[in-house]
Amino acid sequence: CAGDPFWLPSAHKISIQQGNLLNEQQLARVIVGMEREEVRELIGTPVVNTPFKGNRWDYVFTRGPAGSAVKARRVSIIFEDNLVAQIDSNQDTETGELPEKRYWWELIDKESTDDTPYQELD
Amino acid sequence: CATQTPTEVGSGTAEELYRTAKRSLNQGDFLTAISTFETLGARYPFGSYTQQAQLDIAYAYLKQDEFDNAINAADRFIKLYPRSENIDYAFYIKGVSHFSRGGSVMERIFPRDMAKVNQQWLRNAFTEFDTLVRRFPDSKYAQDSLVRMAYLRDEMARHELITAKFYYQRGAMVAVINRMSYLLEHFDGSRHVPNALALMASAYESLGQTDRQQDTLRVLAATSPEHPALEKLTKG
Amino acid sequence: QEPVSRVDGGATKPGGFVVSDIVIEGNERIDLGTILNYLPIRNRDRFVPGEDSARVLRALYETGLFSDVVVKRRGTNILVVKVVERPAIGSISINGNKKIDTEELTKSLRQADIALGRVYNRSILETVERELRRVYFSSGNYGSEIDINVEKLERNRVALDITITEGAVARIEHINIVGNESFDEKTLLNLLQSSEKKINPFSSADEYSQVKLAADIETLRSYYQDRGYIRFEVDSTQVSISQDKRDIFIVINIREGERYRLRGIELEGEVDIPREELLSLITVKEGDVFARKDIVSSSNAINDRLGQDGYAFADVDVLPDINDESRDVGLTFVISPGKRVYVRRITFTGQYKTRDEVLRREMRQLEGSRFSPALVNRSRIRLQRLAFMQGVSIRTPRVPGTDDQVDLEITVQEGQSGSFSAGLGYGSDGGATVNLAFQQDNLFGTGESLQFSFDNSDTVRQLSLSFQNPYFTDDGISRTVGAFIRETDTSDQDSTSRYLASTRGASVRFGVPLSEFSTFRIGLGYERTELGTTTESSDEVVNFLEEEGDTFNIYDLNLGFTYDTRNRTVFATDGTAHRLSLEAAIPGSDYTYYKLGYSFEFFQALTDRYTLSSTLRVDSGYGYGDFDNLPFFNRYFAGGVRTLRGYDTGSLGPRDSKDNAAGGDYRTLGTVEVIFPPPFVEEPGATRLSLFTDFGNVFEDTNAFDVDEFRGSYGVAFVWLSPVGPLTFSLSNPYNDQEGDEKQQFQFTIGSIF
Amino acid sequence: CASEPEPTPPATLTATTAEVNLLRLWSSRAGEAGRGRFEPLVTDDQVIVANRKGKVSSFSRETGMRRWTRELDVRLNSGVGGDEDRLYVADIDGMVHALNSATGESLWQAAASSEILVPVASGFGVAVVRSTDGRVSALNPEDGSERWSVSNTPPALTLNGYSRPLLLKGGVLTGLDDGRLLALNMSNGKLIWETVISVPTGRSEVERLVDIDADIVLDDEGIYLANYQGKAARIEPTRGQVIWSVPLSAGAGIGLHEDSLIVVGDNDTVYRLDKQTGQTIWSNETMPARRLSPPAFTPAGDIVLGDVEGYVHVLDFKTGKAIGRTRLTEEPINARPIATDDAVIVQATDGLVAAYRFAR
Repeated sequence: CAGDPFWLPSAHKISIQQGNLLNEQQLARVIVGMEREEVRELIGTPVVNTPFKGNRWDYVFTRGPAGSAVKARRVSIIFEDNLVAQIDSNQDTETGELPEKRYWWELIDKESTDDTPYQELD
Repeated sequence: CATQTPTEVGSGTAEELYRTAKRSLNQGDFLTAISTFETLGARYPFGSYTQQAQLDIAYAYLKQDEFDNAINAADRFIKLYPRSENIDYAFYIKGVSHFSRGGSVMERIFPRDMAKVNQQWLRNAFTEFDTLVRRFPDSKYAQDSLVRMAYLRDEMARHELITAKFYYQRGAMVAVINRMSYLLEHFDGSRHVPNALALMASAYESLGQTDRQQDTLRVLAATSPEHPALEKLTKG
Repeated sequence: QEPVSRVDGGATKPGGFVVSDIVIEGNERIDLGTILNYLPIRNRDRFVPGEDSARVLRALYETGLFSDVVVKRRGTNILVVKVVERPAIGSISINGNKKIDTEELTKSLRQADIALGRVYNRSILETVERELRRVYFSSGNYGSEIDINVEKLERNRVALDITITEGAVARIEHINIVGNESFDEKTLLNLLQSSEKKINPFSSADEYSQVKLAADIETLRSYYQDRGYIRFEVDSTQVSISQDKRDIFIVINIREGERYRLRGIELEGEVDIPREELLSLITVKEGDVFARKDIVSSSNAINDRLGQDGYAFADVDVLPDINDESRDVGLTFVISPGKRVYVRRITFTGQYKTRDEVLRREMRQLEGSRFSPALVNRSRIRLQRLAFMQGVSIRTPRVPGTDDQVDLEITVQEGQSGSFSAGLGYGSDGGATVNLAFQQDNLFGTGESLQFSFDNSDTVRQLSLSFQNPYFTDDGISRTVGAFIRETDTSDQDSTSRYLASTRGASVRFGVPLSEFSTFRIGLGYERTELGTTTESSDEVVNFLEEEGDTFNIYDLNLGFTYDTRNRTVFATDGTAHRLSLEAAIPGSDYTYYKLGYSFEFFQALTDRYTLSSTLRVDSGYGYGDFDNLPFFNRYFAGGVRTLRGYDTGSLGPRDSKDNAAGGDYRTLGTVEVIFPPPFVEEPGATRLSLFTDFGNVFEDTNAFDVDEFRGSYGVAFVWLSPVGPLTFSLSNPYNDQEGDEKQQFQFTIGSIF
Repeated sequence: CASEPEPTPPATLTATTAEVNLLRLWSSRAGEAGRGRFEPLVTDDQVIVANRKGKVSSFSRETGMRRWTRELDVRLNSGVGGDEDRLYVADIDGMVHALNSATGESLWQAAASSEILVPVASGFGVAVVRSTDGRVSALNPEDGSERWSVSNTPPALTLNGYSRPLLLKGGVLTGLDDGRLLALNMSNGKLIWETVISVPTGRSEVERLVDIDADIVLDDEGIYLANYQGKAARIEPTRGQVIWSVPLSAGAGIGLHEDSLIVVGDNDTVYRLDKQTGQTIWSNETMPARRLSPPAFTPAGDIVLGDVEGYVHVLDFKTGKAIGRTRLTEEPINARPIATDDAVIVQATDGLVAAYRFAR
């Protein structure tokens, strides 16, 4: 469906909050050499479930009205054989842009198979 | 649907009752068939005709689009006759009932978009067909069940993709990433994986995690090299 | 040859024998296949008498199908299993039961595994009697007698014939509370669910039940503990029955103890919400009388506050430190926030037609986001407000393997989303009506709604079509497009001024959500009206048409603002709704006027059955340019089932020269009503009764407004949202009507209200 | 809804051979008594009665003239207990009030642990109170202070009402609602012996009712009692052995006269049992559902009973036949008539008290 008609006042956008809310003291207590379980005890499980890199946990936090530029803060904890090896964060620089639309994604809705492959019940 | 009331059937041996019921079943008078089969069950609770009748009840309900009753009848058959040789047919009826639930007479004109309906039905149907194929690999319904399972798996994957797109439009990027890793984890090899990877890459990009984005795009390049989203992959 | 239990036969080598064939004898109903299924022995197995036969016996007895089993060996290696089947229950007949119907009794018997086809044995008799007696005792029939006789039927089946003499229901004759000093017996007795003999035969409050007595004791305990008596104790209760088993006597012995006050309040537990803010949530303070309910509400308030910050699994316990000499209590609120919790996945189930996205877009709680009970509750209300939604329930199971992630499982129950009604109706508004309406609020599950209706009554013939898409844009801007053709002929509408009009129009309207509760509306429309007069038309109408001509093209712009916090759009029980609207015929129209309207609706649940609701509506219209009031065919009217019940449709307000109601430019209307589901109805679902009072009137214009000109009525109304469409019946009695008002006590409409 | 089945109406009375006619000496009003056990207390010259609203009145035994009344505004459910020097009245909030037996002036008050439904048993220098929660306590008659108190937990469902403690030399007998008979030491409340009259059997709470509600009676040879849905029995007083017991379900109560035990069954059948053996000598089944009162005996030994329609019946001791009848009032008589050497005093639930003499 079309974007917002220009002459209408912009509709109220619900505020979107994503990811882990970490407070500074808890974060400060995570130090190199800690076990994975200890980290989970201290600052909880990362909400972002990354499929590939198992040895890195990303704690991402975003807040902002729906569909606008995403202000994301990130803290990543890199593990080597189950111990915390490195902690790096984007030093709270707020990065990220407006989510763009791609032409390929228009197909996502339409891709249902038209022919029903199964035969009707006898 | 058929509104005539089921006609009462007099006494008679198990076999006679079964035959009259079978006749009304074939004539499509499902209500009478069901009520005659049930009288047979009450009068001869443990005969072999009753066993077959229980299965026919399930089939009759299914043809009436009464999916819940069909499933209950099939369940009762599976519980009562665990070792009967046509138990695979019972699982098949359960699977097809879940599969076609929600479908209605409008189905021919407006085919249901299975990725947008109640996903619980798809999961239930998938489990029934899966049980059938695993326990009775050489049943004559196994082949059709496999075809239906592939179709269900594809629709369930597409449901994840559509929901991820819903969250992407609203800027909930973590939700997008989680939905797409769920798809990659559960529906590996489905034809929707490339689009899932592309969407995930855009989500990472919006979150400012370019390293994750590049990792994802590299995986996408490996699986479908011409995907349009690859133009964002910085070479080298 | 070692002794073989129940296995007799020839010499056996110590190792038993290999079974070549199994023969079953004595089975009548149970067929061979089923018995073979249960046997733990197959052909070509080695059968060792002694423990193998014991295994066979146990397997067969466990099925409960056989009263006797004998295992024999025939020849060298044929195993013979001789069985005697237990009879099956062929028929169950229950008679003599009046209070509880047979179907209910059969259901509880089936729960005790007694039903047609089940195996019958002696213990069944006892189970039946115990089960039926339990049902009757739980409803107070202590004097009931149950006797069962068993007859043999052919093919080894039995018939159970159960006769019940229900006897009288034991009613509570007297409740005596012993040991109450601070509160008199009467106030305490009123708190209890069980009460002494009632004259009203329907009430079951005077029927004794242990569950009710236990609940009553808890009520007494909390009544006392809410008024300072922390040491309150119920020593014992005695229940006795009269010899004729008709009267029950209850004695409750209590020890009040002393009245305690609060000593000090402390807060413990490490949480990153400022202490002062939490302390401010505690409503009790030092010196107050100890009141359990205030303490509980304070701890709930803290719990909710923690929930808002995502601590969904926080809990707050209150530790009292009681000092009996000084008779005071120190309280410590111990807060354990538990982990901050996040939502991983949200799934919908239970829907038959609605698409997943139509439900998901109403959610305020998102995936991958902090769990907020407030947002989840707001989402439930938004889902509930969907016209086609009947019930919504939300579960939050933990995600296995984590202690700070949950999923949201939302089960929805769709209601009657569409109706295709074709009917002959009689509405007191327009006399006999033919109504053909097709309405679908959830078109193919997309949440869009389509209304098409053709109405033909003796005053109005109308064909209208409208289509609404609530989510024209992702963020919920709605668009409604509609068109209609209407022929009006008020000639035999006895109370309003006479004219003929045929109008054609179309409109488009947008609704823009400005915040969670407020929406801005803007719409454009075009109407073309052709007018005519009849012999009855009043002079005002006749010379109006001479001056202005008889066709009017009107382009109208309408703007609106609504602030709506009701928890449901239909049968709301909580919340308010304000609506401000402006409808203006913009310059270039043949008749330039504008109408301002304000309406206020208020709902408040008095109890879980009764809801108080009041509405206030003020409409005022003005002409502009070279007109100074509203066109006669577009004025406000009052009276009739939609505006002011008890008066004939549109019959109030200023009169025209033919002494018919001409309508006016200014109208104020109000209603106050108490809405409740009809009594004696199990699932009121889509029906409501209401006691109402309507008041208001229509005036020539604002300065003709005069409160003592108000008309009022009171009465009872019944609303039923039937599959055919909403039916409203109202019986009302006007109270300050003047002569000349046409009263209409009984009014109703069949078909949709729009 | 289903209409309640009506209670079975009292049996109509058959004509009797009026061998005995009852002459009413006097009758007077004591105020509405209601359902409770309002037995009159008869001393050598006074008849003392109480009513529901706490009004205690004393009438002269000969003339029925009112001597004094005292208004205690408490709710009573039982009659006056007492002996020569003190009267006791117990209310349903568990307060025991002691009054001076000559003037009715109140002496002291003491609180029991729960509602009291039977008169206080006094004698041998102690006042024994039995309350609904199964507790038996002994009070000092001087000031009401508690000497000892024993608690028993009644079963989940009991028959309304319970038996009145019976005092005998050195011991207190009390019948419990679970079918046990206790003998307690008078001075310290210790258990002397305990006998199980009948064990609760059956599946439902109603079938398991075995309350000992009827008053216990004794003579120098033994103790006699009968319980509901249980037995009539004779018990040896020193060690509580059951000498004989016959299956029988007791209704209002029992009485002892010469060599026999008169028992009113729960179906209003009157039995005469031989007190040595328990054999049934005769039984009178002519008055079912008339809710007969516990029996008393005329000077001549005939049996006197009240009933639900306010009739006073006289049965012949030898044959059990009804030999006399008169009607005192329309309201039920459920309290035991009290026999004196020359008359019998009856109190009805509407508070009417009357004295009768019997002329053969």
